[in-house]
Formats: sequence, structure tokens, C-alpha cells
Amino acid sequence: MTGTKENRGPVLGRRRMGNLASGALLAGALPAVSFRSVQAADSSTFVSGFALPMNLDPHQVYDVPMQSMMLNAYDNLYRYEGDPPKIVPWLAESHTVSDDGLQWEFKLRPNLKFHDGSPLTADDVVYSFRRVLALKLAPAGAFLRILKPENVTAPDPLLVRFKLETSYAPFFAAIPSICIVNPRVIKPNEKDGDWGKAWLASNGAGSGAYRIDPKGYRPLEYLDMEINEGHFKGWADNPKPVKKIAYRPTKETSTRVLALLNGTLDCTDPNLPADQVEQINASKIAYVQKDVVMRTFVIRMNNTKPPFDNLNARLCFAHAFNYMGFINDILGGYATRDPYPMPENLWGIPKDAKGYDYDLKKAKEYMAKATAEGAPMKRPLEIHVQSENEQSVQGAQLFQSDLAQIGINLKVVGNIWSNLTTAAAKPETTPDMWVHWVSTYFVDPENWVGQMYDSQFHGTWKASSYYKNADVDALLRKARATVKQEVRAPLYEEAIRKIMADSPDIWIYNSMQLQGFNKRVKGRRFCTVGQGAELRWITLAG
Amino acid sequence: MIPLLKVDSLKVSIRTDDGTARVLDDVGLTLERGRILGVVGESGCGKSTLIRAIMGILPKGASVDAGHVWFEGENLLVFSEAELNGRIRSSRIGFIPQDPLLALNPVFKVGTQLLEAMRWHAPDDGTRGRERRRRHVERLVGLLRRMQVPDPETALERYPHQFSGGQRQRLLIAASLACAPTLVIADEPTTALDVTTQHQILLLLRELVGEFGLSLLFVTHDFGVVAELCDDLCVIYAGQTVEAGPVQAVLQAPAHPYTRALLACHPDRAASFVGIPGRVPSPLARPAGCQFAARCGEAEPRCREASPPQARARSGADVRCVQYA
Amino acid sequence: MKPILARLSRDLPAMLGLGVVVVVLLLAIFGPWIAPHPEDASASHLLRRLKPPSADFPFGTDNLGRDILSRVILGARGALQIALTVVVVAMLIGVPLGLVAGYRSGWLSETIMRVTDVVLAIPQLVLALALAQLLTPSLESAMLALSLTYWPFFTRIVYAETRRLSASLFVDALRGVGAASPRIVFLHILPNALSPVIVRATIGLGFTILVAAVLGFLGMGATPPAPDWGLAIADSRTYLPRAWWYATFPGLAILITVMGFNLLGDGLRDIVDPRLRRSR
Amino acid sequence: MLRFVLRRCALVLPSLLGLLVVTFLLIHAVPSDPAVAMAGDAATPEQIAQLRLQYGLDRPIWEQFAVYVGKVARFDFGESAFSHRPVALDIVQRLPATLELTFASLLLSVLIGVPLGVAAGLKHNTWPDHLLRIFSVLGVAIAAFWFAIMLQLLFAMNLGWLPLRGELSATLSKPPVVTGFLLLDSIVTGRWDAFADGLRHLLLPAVTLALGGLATIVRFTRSGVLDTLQNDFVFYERAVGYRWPRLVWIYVLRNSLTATVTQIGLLFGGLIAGGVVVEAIFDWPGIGSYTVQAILTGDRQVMLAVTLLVGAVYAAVNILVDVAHGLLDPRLMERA
Repeated sequence: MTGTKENRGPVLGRRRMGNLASGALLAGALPAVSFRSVQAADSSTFVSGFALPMNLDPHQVYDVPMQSMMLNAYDNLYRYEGDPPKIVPWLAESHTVSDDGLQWEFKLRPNLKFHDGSPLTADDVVYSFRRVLALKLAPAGAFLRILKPENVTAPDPLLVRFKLETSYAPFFAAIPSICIVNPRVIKPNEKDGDWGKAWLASNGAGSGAYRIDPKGYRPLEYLDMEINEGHFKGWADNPKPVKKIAYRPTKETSTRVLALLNGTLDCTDPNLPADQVEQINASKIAYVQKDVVMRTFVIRMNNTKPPFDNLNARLCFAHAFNYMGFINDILGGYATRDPYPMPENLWGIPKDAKGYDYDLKKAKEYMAKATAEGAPMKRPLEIHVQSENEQSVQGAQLFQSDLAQIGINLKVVGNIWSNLTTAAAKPETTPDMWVHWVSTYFVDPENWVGQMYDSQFHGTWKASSYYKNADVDALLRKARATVKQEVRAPLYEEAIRKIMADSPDIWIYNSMQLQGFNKRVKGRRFCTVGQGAELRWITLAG
Repeated sequence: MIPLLKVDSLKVSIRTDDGTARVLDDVGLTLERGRILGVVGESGCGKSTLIRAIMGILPKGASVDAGHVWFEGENLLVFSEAELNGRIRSSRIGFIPQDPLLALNPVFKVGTQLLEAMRWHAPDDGTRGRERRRRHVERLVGLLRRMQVPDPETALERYPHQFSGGQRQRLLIAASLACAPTLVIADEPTTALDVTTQHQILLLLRELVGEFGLSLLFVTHDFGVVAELCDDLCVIYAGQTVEAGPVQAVLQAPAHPYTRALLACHPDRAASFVGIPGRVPSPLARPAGCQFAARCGEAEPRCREASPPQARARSGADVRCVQYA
Repeated sequence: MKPILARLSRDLPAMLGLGVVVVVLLLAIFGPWIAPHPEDASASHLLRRLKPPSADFPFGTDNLGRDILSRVILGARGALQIALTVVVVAMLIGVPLGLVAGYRSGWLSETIMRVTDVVLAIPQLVLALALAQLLTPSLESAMLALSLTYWPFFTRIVYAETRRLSASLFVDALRGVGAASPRIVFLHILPNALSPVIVRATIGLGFTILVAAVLGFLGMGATPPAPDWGLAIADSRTYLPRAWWYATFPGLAILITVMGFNLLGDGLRDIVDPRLRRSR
Repeated sequence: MLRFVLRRCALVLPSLLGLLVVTFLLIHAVPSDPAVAMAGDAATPEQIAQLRLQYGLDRPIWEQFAVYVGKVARFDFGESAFSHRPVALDIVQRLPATLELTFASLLLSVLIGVPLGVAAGLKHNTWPDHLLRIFSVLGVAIAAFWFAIMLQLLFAMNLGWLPLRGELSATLSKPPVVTGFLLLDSIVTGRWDAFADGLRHLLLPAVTLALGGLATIVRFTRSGVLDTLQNDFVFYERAVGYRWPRLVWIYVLRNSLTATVTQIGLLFGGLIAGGVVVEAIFDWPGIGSYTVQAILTGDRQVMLAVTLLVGAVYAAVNILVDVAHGLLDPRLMERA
């Protein structure tokens, strides 16, 4: 245990003890800078506060925590890099696509190796995709409708061929979500044809820059990874990488912040509450990194339930949310107002379209119109929030107190994600309103408007406003089946204009992620996919 | 020769929530060596406080206001707890409790409990450690045999509830003798027993006094027991000694009206006192004058004015009554 | 009543407890008139978020700029409501079951006591959380969950008392003169068994407030914007350690209230039955 | 003795079955559809339907129950809907951490609570007694999470004496798994660095968790001692000259502990549940945070298994309590 020189005078330390004992009871009355640093002396271990996925199999789970894990332990054919994100060749050198958008071919780099030293070839890519399609779990979502297992083939050791059932533009955008796994370590551990599902949930079988240490793994609690010196990318761009990544996710915000402030953690997870920024930045040891990401915050309205089936009613609600108050005062300005149904930094946004502003007078006018049209505006309404998520609760409370001013009675109901997604499967059980984020699963409008407002997705939580507009459906479907971005962009712009006119939901902001870092962390690079969790470039000073 | 035990105008009061209770208000008694003194009184008259005062274990809030407890010429009241433990308890004053079932710790083997007292108080015979313990066991087994406890060797390994009432009392009598004391105080040791067993125990005690050269202070509410066992008698009423003298003399010619009332309403000398009208005055509010006056058939006005003086009755007993002044 | 109060008055900690309970009761009744900013029960003031204690806001303000002092005062009513509802419901379930099981013997009694054992074996918090899930997290489901987990304590106590009493001579005598069972149970056994129940209930009031706070902490109790103490602490976690006042004052409110009920309950217990030990 | 234990065990089985029925019904009444949750964020309706079929979630509830009981009998608790890992494996990995924490806190509360309780009993109705009583109520009344954060601020942040979170420093490698208990494994494998580090990590959570138990133990030991002191045998033991410390700490104490031991049994169940909050704050990798996770995600298999497990632990501890009662008081063993 070492500390910084300034606060480590032994005599002073002893004498201060009494004061500190009483001081601690006043908690934050003490300036944060007086905290003792317990930072580990060695600069070879990076202690990460990123959340861990539910298990380690990238073919079973696909969410933000999984992205942050798999970007280090596994490789993909293509990968998103940089800010703004660009899809770049990774295990594949290049790819080709047929004119009809049905046949895709990826050419692999030569001499690729898995962690066990065995070569990574096109057969392994085929195995990986077939495994995803067989397990039919989260990451398969983008592929199940358009790809049959037998249509993934390896005509030669460095060539992978996909034959799609229908043309599906987001196919390429979703390619980085599939990790290439090593069948030679998985197959011996298969049980009853489970594709090694049970085994890979707690083990690694990748080729990534870091190697999973199964002994250092406890689901959701901790995970250790060691450096893979022989990674195909080489380490030329980082002469002093960390040798070990120790994932130590913290469950409580307060613990998280304290751990950053005393050097237990080198970084927090990227969802730090805005109110912690000032305190962390005031400390000698840590700072907060701000990055614009693609993660939209939206209040859903159930368009099948009165009064939300009435356009004027929906417009009334769209004008009753204090967008800037929420962003500036509660989020401390750490978010970007996003009036569109999709991140404003993505392509396909109709820049000419105007969103709605906070204006209670207009809201009242729309309310009067809606009431005149018979919409039951005085009905007690419910907004469901994710209780464990403070921000969704705050947003709902703010909305509640504004609506109360124009005479609308809104009740905030705490709920949990799994109940909400279940409820969202049917229009009758979907709440009047509910609050959620839409993160980047793949960088494509399909991830937002495509899956949120095409009526064929009714029954999934993403489409839980049960919005239906035949014109929009047609536009979105056409865009989905077209490969070229130049052709697709105007289609999305047109669809979004129509959607915004119908105001099916309340779009609030695109997130800015806040992540606390120890000052010894150097060389971080950010990409919105994975929220900057790829750690190959990290160096620890000192 | 000085008496073995002499309690001298002892006054003990207890502070309670409702005021100060004068539990013992001038108690005196004298026990000569080799004799058995019976202390008789109704429940609530202060018998147990008297025993506690002699043993130096007064309840919480109690204090000795006056008097002495002379034991072999030393005033026990000035002894510290450590001195009492080191020089008096068990080693010189043995104790036989009232209810042997309640007095034995239910969760320890009998042997453990009896040996615990011997460990600290048995006479030093020069042995130490295991050897000393072995000798203690030997002595206990011998005593148990003498007390006619069946299977004395295994008895020490058993728990209190595994004995009958009479056997338990024999165990405790043996225990009181284990450290060879000169005085044994017995607190109604036969009350909890049936009549036959009671008789056997009394016989046994009588024998032991001679055999071990003991003196016995025997506290009871039962005149029958006193008549059977004791040499001397001391009657206590409302925290005061009202009559004291040789058993024969007192029983033949009870001098104090209280003693007479007790004996009169119980010609068979049975164990109950319910026959006297009225109630013992509360220790919280002692009346002036004679404490018995309110219930006394022979009371005169002066009885209620001042405490009656100590006097000598014709029988030779000491009496606290104006009739003899 | 008088002797109990008189004896209680000599027990300093119990008097302290009584004082606290009386104050909390007063706050619960008159809270909206006492609180400096009663409108802060639901309003939000974005411009004065997370202000430290000052003359205007002696306990500081919370994440939506609401006066914490007012919310602590307003929270008393909710806390008492939860506690009373839970304990009364638990008593209504537990006491009759205990009476039946204790007075009767045979399969009915056995069944009741086995079920009681099973419910006692369910970890209280787990059941409460599961129920809160089942009925969507709200104050009502938290209260129901707590009641459903608390009744076995009453059943146990009443069962033991009833068994003791019905074995007593006095009930035998009543049976002897041909008194009807319900009459014996309600007129003779129940009043005698009631004192430990009341003691248990007093302690239970404090305990319930505490568990409700834990449920609130886990997002399973009261829902915003209710001025709930547990909820306030839960909300405050995001702002610790900087906004220390946010957690501290609601925390102290819980601490003092629970302590008050416990001290009072302990004092009552010492008076009613110095040998009564069952409690948690 | 053995027969006594066996009979108690036999009595426990129906209770556990009852517990299983109750929890099963309860959990299956929860509206969230495990298939939706299992499939994950990006799932399609077809994927969900497929899962529902695969896990038999479309069958009648009694059939699901029968299947489940059959599996449980073979110690197969199914697969977590979320992690897709066998629940039994997760429990085997996590239970030791919770037990270690629970035992440590029990040990702390007994070692401190019993002497304090005895002291309060001996000093009945004096200032030390009043203070101890208020303190012990304080221990019950204080919100654990608040206290935990205060401990963190003082000992981990300001003084820097103890680690803030977790069960082992990130820079240390874990000792090889022998028993699954971190401290035990460190000793067995001679990893004294890990042992010392693990002990330091254990301290703050154990103290936090011990607080409620400590208070309870003080209270019940106090009232036990008060009761015992009323007994005639205490007077007898004093009258025959038992030395005071031995009288109190051996002869009085053993009689006074019955209620305390009962409470320890009750506490144990409470500690495992109460560990939920402590484990969350200190990132202790035990069963508590696992349970919260399961509840928050609606993971039925885990909720069932944990409830059953806690019920079983509770039952086992209560059998131990009965045995301890028997050891404390030989009369009880005879009666049984």
C-alpha cells in the first residue's frame, strides 16, 4: 500500500485521527482530496469498474456490459472504432457484397491465432456463426430472419461466405456483434449438444487482446484477464500495455465513487451520475471523462390507449416535458437535447425537422383540443420507471410536477426491467407511459427507428408505443432492404419526418457518458460501441 | 467462653421503590458451641435476611444499620467480600439451603458443583492439582456414603434432577460438611420434603452434629421440627427477637404472648401460623411500640407507646415484653 | 393504566422511548401544518437542488430541490401508516390462529403450527421482495408482504400463552362449570395473552419501519414522490458522499423512531412480564 | 443424541417441501415472463416463443412443479434464466462467501455481545445498563446501509486502514479453490498474503452485519443473566464461596445462554437476508447480491433455489440450536 506524499506524513496522520473520527460522521463535510490513496503500486494491473455481463459467452448475451467484455477478450470480422464510430476491418481484411445484397464474402487475414495457439480460419468463423444461429439467443436477433446456418460457408481457409434469404442492409452493421470463438476448446466441453453453452458461460475461447482467466471469474462480481502478447494487431501502438485487467464492478454508486477516489478502481463504469462530477474533478487523484454516445432517452406512450391514441393529446404531452430543465439542472448539462427518435449524431436525421419544446401554454392548447375531440385527458395516468434507475425516476417526477400544473394527474410507478419488457409484449398490458434508453447494439438507424416504429416489431419492448403508420412501415422496410447508405438515408429522413409529426413518443436526449478515471490512466480511446471499454491502448503511469 | 455465633441487636433495612423497609429491627441470638439453635418465625419475619446478613450476601439495596455478627470472636459485618470468601464461607460456615432442587445449578453435574466449593475452601493438606482434586472426590464420596446416598461413586457424575428430593438434600448436607466447618447454617432444609424423609433428615442432622463436632443454626417456621431437633430456640417476629431460650423451657412455659399464641393455636405443633388474627406489620411502616401489639390479646396501652425492653422470664428465656419488665 | 405509566416513569430509557413515540405521533398528525414547505411533498425546484443545510433549509435540499426537513416531517405519517397497518394486519392474522392452535389440539393445531414454521423459515426480506415484485413495487405490496411475513411471530406468542393458560387450573375450572369454548377463549384466555402481544407489537412497529426502509432502499417500497424516509436514503445514495445531509437526516429520523418504539416496547415488556424473552 | 438429530432432520423435510410449494406458487404468480427476459434485449418474438417451448414454460403449473421437484431431489436447481449457468454452480461458488461473512459477524457479535450482555445484567438498572440498553436498541434501529457507508468513509477513506470493497485485492491472485471458503483455502494452501488481505477485507462488512446481531445478543444475554440471578442456586453458590468471576462466567452464564442461543438461530436466517444490503455496498460476492440480482431481473430458478437454500440453512441452524440447547442444559436432551 502506498500513498501520495502529500497526505502521508506519519506524525500528522496520528494526530489527525481524532478529528477524522468525528469528521467522518459528517461524511462529505470533508473535502474529497483528503482521502487516503490505497492505489496498488504496480502499474501492470488495470482495475476496471465496467459492469460485467450476465455470463461470459458472447453468443448467449449481447448487451452493453457484454460489449465491454468481448471487445477485449474476443475478436470480430469487423469492428467499430473511433469517435464517431467507423466500421473497420478486423479479423477480416476486406469484404464484398453482391449487387442484390444477398451474398457477402469476407476475406480473413492470414496467420490468425486463438489464445491456445491454434490457427483461426474461415471454418472457425463458420462454426461461430452457426453456433449463434443454433443458440438463438440475443446476438442472433439480427440474423435469424435472414440467415440459415447452412448458408454460412468457408469456400477456402481464408474466405467466409454468407448467403442471405433477403436483402438486409443492417447485416453488415451487425457483423461486429458476433465474436469468433475457438471450436477446439469448446467442443470437448459440449454436453447433450448444447454447443458448449454451459462451459463457455464461465470460460474463454477467443483470440482477443486479453485472455480470460476462468479461475478469476465469479459471475457479475469479478473477472480477471491477462494480456495476449501474440494478438494479431500486435502491440506496436502501445509499448506499455497493462498486463492484467481486473474487472471489479461496484454495485453501489457511493462505493463506486469512493473506490475511484481512493484509488481502488482505475475507472468507474461509464454511467456516472452527473452530480458526482464536481467532487471527482476536485480530487487530486481522479477526473471525469465526458463522451457523446449514441444512447437515447425516451418516454414511451402507449398509442393504443386513450388519450394517447389522440394526436393532440400526444402533442400536449410532448410540450409538457421540461427538456432543458432536465438536461441542464438534473443532468448538469451532460446530455444533448435530441428531438429526434434516434441519436442526432447518426446519419439519416432530417436536419430540417423541428422537434418539440417545453411550453406549457401550447400544451394547454393541445390539451383543450384533445379534450374537445373526446380524449380523456383527466384520466389518472401512470408512468412506469425502472426503480433501480434514479434518472428514470427523476425524469418521471419532473414530468409529474409539470403535468400537475396543467391539471393532468400522473402517477409514478416503480417497476423493473424484466416486468416492463414482459408487459410491453401486449398493448393491453403495456403501461400508459414508461421510460427507457435505447443503446447502440449496432450503428444503424435500424437499431432505433427501424425497430421502434415498424409495426412488424409490435410485441417487442423497442416497439412498445404500438405506433402504426403504413407510410412509415413502407419507408422503413424499403430502407432495410437496400444496401447503399446514400439510398437509405433519404428514406429514413422521410420516415422520421412522418414519425415526428405523429409524435408517438417523447424523445428527450442523446446521452453524454460520464466515466471516472484515475489520473494514472493514459492512452484511452473512445468508441460509442462498447462505450470506450476496449482497453488495448491503456497505459498506467507511475 | 465466647459463644460460637452471637448476633447482636442487628438492624438491616432495604431501600425499595416504595420506601425504606426495616426488615431486621433489633435481632439478637446466641449459638453456643456444639449446640443446635432453632430460629422460628413466620414467613416475612426476616429469617432469610438474617441468614443473608450472617453470610454477608445481602440483597441489592440492603444495608446494615446497626449491630454485630460475632463469629468466633470476630465481627463478620466488617469483613470484605474477599475475606468472607477466603476465610469464612464453606471453610468455617457451611450452608444447607431450603430447596435442594432450586439450590443446585441444573445444568452442571453434582460433582462439578460440590467440588467447586472444595477447590477453594477445603482445608489445605499440602496436595495440589489433580492429587488435591482426587482427595476431594474421595472425601465427598465418603461423606455421601455416610449420608446414605446410594451409589456414591457415580452420584457425582449425575445431574441434580436425576436424584430424588431426599437424596438431593443429603447431597447438600454432605456438601456443607465437605470443608469441615465449625458452624452449619440450615435454611428450612426439610420444608420441601415429605414427612418421612423429613424425619430421616432430622435424625441424620442430629447425629452429624455430634459426630463432626458441629454447631447448627437451624432456621424454620415449624415448631415440631424445633422440638424434635433443637437445643435452643429463638422466636422472631417482625424483624425482632421476641423470645429466646432453651427449647424445653420455652415450649413448657412460653413467655411471650406471640409464642403462646403460636403454640396455642397449634397444639399439634403443625407447620402453619394462620390461626392468629391480624397481620404482621409491613416492614415499610413499623408501628411504634411492641410490633405484636395489634394482634396481641393481652395488649395494654403502654405496649403501643414504647418498644418493650428485653427481660428475663421465669423459664429462663429472654423475652421482649412489658409483662416481664 | 395508571400503575403502568407510574412504573414506566421510573424507567428512563422507556420514558425516552415514550417521548419519541409521542413526538412522532404528533408529527404524523400535524405534519402538514408544521412543515415549513408542505408543498415539497410533490413539487420540484430544479434551481435549488442539493443545497447543504442553511437557515432556509435546516436539513438541506434533495435532488429535486425539495426541503429535506419538510419531507422528514411529512414522512412521519407514512412511516406510522406502514407500521400500524402491517402490525395490525399481522395481529389480525396471527392472533386468532395462535388462539385456535393453542386451545385446540389435534390436526388443526398441528397444521397451523407447521404452516407457521414454514412461513417463519422463508427469509422475510426475500418473501417481501418477491411479493413486491408480484404486485408491482408499491407501498401497498410492501405492506402486504411485511404483514404476511410478520404474523407468525404473533401466532407463536399467542400459541405459547394459550397453551400455558388453557393448562392452568382456572381454565379447567371454567370448563368444569360448562363454559363454552369461544367464551373461554375470548373472555378469559385472550385478555391474559394480550400483554405479550402488545409488547411484541410495539417492537414490531419499530422493526416494520426499518424493514420498510430497506425495501425502499431496494426500490421495492414507497414510490416517488412520497416523502418516505427509506426512499430518501435510497435516492441519496447516488449523491453520497458529497450530499451527506441527504442521507443523514432521514436516516436519523428512522433511527430515532425505531429506537423510540423499541425502548418503549422493552420498558413495557419489563413491566408486563420480566421473564418474557421472545422478541427480535 | 444421534437419534435426536435424525428425528429433527426428518421433521424438517415436510417443512422444506411446504416452503417449496409456497415459493413456487408465489414466484410463478409474478407477471414477468422469464422467456422474454432470457432472450435478452435484442430478441425477436420468435426467439421468445422458442425459449418458452424449450423450458416448458407453456405447460400447466403443476406439471412444471412436478418436474422441478424431481430435479431438486437430484440437486439440480435448473439454469439461471439470465446467466444461463447452472444455479447449483452459482450457489456453490457464492454460498461460502456469504457463510464466511455470516460466521465472522456472528463470531464478532457473540464475542462482544455476550460479555456486554452479562455486564448489563450484573449492573441492572444502573447507568452502564441504561447505556448498554440504548446502545443495543441503537444497533437494531440503525439502518445498515447508512452505517456501512460511514464505516467506509472512516476506515477506508479517511484513515486508509481497511479496504473499501470486495473480498480480495485486485492485485493478489486468488488462492486455489479447495473448500471454496477464501480464508480457509488461504490457510490450507499456505497463502498467508491472501489470508491477511482477505481478513482485512472481511472486517468492515462483518462489523456492519454484526451490529444488529450484536444488539440482539446483548439484549437476550442481559435478560438471561437477570433471570438466572433470580435463582436460588446463585445465592447458594455465593453462600458456599464460589469465586465471583467463575460464578458469573461459568455457572451463571451457562444458565443464561438458552435464550441467546435461540436468538442466534433466528439471527442466522436474518443475517443471510440482511447480508443483501451489506453485500451490495461492499461488493461482497455472496448469495445476497445474487438474490437481489435475481429479484431485480425476475430470475425464477434462482429465487426458488435461494429461498429453498436459505430455508434449509435456517432449518439446519435450528437443529444445531436444539443440539446446543441440549449441550447447555442436559435436562432438555433427556426430555427429547
